[in-house]
Amino acid sequence: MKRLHVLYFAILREQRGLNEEHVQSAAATPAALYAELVSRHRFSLPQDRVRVVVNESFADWDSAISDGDSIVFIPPVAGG
Amino acid sequence: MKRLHVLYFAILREQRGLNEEHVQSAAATPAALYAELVSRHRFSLPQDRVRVVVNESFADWDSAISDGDSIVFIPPVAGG
Amino acid sequence: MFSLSPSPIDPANVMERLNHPAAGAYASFEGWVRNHNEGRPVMRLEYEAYAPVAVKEGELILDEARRKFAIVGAICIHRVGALEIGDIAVWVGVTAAHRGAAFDACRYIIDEVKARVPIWKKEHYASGNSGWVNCEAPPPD
Amino acid sequence: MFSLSPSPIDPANVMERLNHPAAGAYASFEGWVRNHNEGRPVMRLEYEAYAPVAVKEGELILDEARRKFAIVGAICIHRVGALEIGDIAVWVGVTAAHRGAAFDACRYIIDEVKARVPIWKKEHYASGNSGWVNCEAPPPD
Repeated sequence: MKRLHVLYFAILREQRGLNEEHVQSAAATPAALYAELVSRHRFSLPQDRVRVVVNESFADWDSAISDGDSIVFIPPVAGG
Repeated sequence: MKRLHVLYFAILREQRGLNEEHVQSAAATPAALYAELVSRHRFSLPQDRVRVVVNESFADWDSAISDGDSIVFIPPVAGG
Repeated sequence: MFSLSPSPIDPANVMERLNHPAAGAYASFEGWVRNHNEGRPVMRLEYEAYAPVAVKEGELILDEARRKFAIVGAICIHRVGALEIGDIAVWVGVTAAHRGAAFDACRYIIDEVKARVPIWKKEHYASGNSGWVNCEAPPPD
Repeated sequence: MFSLSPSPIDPANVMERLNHPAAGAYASFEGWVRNHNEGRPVMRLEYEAYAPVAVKEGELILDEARRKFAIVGAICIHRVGALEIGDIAVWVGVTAAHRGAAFDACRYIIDEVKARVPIWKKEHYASGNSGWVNCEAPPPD
């Protein structure tokens, strides 16, 4: 099991009811972790509308994640 | 003979040494008038680099001009 | 320079940093909070950013603009927090020797910022409802 | 509204006239007096206009922009008289509901103003020479 630091923004923050949390997970990739969190928290956004940031850099959904990583799921942005 | 009011701007003003003058001419068109003035004052700009304004509206070189008209030859512009 | 601002943006003040004797063209863009969006009356809105990554991505976009276009300087500032109708949500200023590069870079920057920088907008409607723009409905096409 | 200004242009002041609750995008352009042109150091310059026709042609260009693009408002001001390095020679401000129209109209206006409005520029070079831009040499191509 890995201990992951997950931050939530915008609609995901509201749906989770938290800005951040530490998650214990066996997920090997951001995709696996997001699937786990979607099923646990009923997030409305499917993975194909979300990007993922690992340790403050955009990352592939199937990259490897490690114990202690900081993970942020990025809902569709709307700056400007 | 027509009495025409001619205004000069920019390089034409400097080459003529006047802001404006009244010109007596038999010229039937702006093109004829410009040719007359070029030969008289050695303007450096050929007609194909100049536009003409008659009575404060852009006009064709071969339009008819009338006694009392105000005529302005427009050197290449450089606003902005 | 890309930055996030919790207080109102003052373009007249910021653009002084772009003064340069070789700059002949200055193009700028401001996004203002409108009183409607897709037909719904909007009363106010909030911008939320993932700050460290927003700044990093914003700086990356400005670097890309400097590489792609012959510009002298470029700055972008995005508001965060609660905004009212008419407030400046985002400001982009670009200088160049010639206007083509200034316009092209300014547009590139705002297009990329809107598409890529992790900033979210929650609109509060006259109806009392609210929603995260782009997040609530299916994608537009 | 198109106007000629014998005194310095203050965009922050003028653009207040463009405020409108339906305007979500503001694009602007400023032409600044550069310290060089085509490789020659420039010390200062003069703009001369044929005022009644310059204003009429400028207004026509703004009308064209309003017909071609979905904009809310547009203003252009051009300086006349003696200018120093760094002065604003021309300012264009455009508002629209969306940024595409604001950028396109702003660029259309400055392009057309430069091509059509009877305003002339005399540059004074570091060498002591001076010249009317576009008037002295053969056309550029």
